[in-house]
Amino acid sequence: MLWNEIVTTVLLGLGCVVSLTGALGLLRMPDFYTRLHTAGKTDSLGQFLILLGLVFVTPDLLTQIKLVGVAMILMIAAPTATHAITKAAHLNDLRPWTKRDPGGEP
Amino acid sequence: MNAVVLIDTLLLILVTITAVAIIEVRNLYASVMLTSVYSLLMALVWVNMHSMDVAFTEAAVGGGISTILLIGTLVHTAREERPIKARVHWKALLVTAVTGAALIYGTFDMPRFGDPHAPIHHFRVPEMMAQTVGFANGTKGKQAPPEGFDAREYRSFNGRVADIPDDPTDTAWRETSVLAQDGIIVPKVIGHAAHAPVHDDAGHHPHPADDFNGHVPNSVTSLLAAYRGYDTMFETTVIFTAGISLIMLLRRPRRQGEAQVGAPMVDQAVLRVVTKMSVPFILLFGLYVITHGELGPGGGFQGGVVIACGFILYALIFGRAALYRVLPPPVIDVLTGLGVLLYSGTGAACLLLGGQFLDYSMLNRLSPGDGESLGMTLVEYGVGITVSMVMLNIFNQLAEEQPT
Amino acid sequence: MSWVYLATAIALLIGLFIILIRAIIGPTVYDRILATNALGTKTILFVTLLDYISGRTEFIDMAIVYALISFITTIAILKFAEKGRLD
Amino acid sequence: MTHVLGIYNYWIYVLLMMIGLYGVIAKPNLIKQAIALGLFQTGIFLYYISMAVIDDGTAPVWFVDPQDPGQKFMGPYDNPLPHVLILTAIVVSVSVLAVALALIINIRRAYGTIEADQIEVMDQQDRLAEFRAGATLDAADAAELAGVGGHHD
Repeated sequence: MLWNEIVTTVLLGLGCVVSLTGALGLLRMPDFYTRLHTAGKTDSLGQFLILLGLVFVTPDLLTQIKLVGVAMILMIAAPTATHAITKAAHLNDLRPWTKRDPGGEP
Repeated sequence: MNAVVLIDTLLLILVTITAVAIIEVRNLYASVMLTSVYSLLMALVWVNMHSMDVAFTEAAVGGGISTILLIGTLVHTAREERPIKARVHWKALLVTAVTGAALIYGTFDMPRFGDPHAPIHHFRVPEMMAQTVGFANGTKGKQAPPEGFDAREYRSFNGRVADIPDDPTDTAWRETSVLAQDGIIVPKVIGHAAHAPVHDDAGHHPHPADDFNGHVPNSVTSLLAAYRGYDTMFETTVIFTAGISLIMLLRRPRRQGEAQVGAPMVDQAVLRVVTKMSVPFILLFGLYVITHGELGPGGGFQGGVVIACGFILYALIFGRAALYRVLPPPVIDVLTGLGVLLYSGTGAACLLLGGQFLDYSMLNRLSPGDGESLGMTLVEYGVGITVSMVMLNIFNQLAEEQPT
Repeated sequence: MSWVYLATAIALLIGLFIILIRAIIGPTVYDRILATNALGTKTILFVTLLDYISGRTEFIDMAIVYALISFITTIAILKFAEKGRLD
Repeated sequence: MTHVLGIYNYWIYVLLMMIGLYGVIAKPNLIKQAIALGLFQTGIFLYYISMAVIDDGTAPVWFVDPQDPGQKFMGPYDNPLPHVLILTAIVVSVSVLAVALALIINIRRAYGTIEADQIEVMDQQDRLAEFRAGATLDAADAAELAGVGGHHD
């Protein structure tokens, strides 16, 4: 393996771990806000790691630029969407889950 | 087992689960959301099967426009399905089981997935793939093939070179060509573009027997705009008609002085800024998709839907009144018709220049390939304008306050 | 090198499956919206990886369309949840 | 195993079509029916695109190697014809969906509900009332209403 393939393998592996962690958190966490916490953060990091990993094995410049473009769009769009979801949930009086008040979900 | 089959198998399981959930979820809002998920998954299946243009369309149409339209309907109807007593409708289950069993019995005669001997891979399309345009990087038009190119080699899927005569007028072999080894009848065809003259003596561009009349790198676009040009034109007309029907069904005359009501989301600073940043980019990207359609995946349908999505995003955040300031409804109506006119006008121009209807090579006598490229671009723009404006119109009608 | 892409794709598929469960069962509407959004992101990565698996890296445009469409859909769904209307 | 995977796609297409068909028959909600019709269509799309696949094939767009741009890749391409058919079918399906949704909105405006069985009952009751009020009916309506009236009585 060439050096760039090793870098790609490591980055893709890391991205997979991060993405899977986020997915698992989305399933296992007790209420909406904690799920948001895992999903929102890992989405951004995971996609960035995987797309960055792919840049190293791409031969031509145009595709590399497009990959970075996708990463940029996702970096802007995903947190915006997450923010908007949180705001909507908060405005609609969705109570956060606590140990004292486990019935956080309406 | 190759990668395509492996991923296909796993993805289709997800698709089926989603489909069952869509039908069985009581909450219509959740059902609509799952429809969007379903479209994205289905688009993944298309990408995996190397059907880039279909994936493009499915993502833009199914994931984007359909979901927005369904939500627009939910605004005027109910969010919840009425609870029914029996969860399982036994009669329907019986009907579907019988029909499904009959269809599955039929699948046992299908060629296996990806079989190179399947009839579909031996009729007409190999001929198209062997046409000789686009050899030099970035150039279009009919050109001489490079040294050593043999159009027949491509067609011999298993390394067997068929015995095709060099004379393109000799077609007697077509009836008799049988690959006796496998007992498979292979209609062998000839790469006539390598042989046929670009012009005859009178300056006409002759149509060989099986000319696909489309020689751009993306064979899907050349099939769409040239080989099936009439069909695509009337498909555009179908969309145009759908737009007209929506206007007739839902538009009501606006009384004088009636205020535009709406619920813009401009109070959300993050959304407002991101939308202002991204809408010009989305529109530009839509134009890129339309223009790039003959070189890569994309085209009028996809680009038009992307442009419509850009305007819809603007309307979602800044309100429909703001959209009407940018694109007043009369302008949308006129542009809807203009797209169809551009398509059929391109065809009529070919007719006036001495060719057949939609024979794009007439648009540039000196270089028919460039003429085809120009014609396809014009046609794609026609489709794109109509599709984007009809989608926008449908959105406007659905979003409008309905009298109850 | 293609086995790396394939392994990543399979891992993403497992992720897709887990998120899909949340999208189906999710008790509140916002859970479903969140899961739909996360599914969109995973889908974009998956498309990119599929391009690399098949060796046709010039089709990255697909991923851009997915990103834009998924964002717009999320905003539309959200607007309905928040305002109850679309304009 | 190879044989099963060979026609697996066709089984799934049947499954998706039947899920859609079940939805159209079993669910009285009109929006659900429109969505189920979409599922049915997707099953057919899957059937077509599955046929286009060829072993070790690639997307039917000319592949130009960036390292060697003069040479065109001549390996097997997937069949582009089903892709074209389905591409236009998807766009037509969204037109159909849009018109269906407009009709559903109008139905809701007229009846106040979008459940097919309730609409049917309301229709029958309306016409029964007209019949009892002595409205003139044509033969077909009268025959149908006689059946309905008998059923209710």
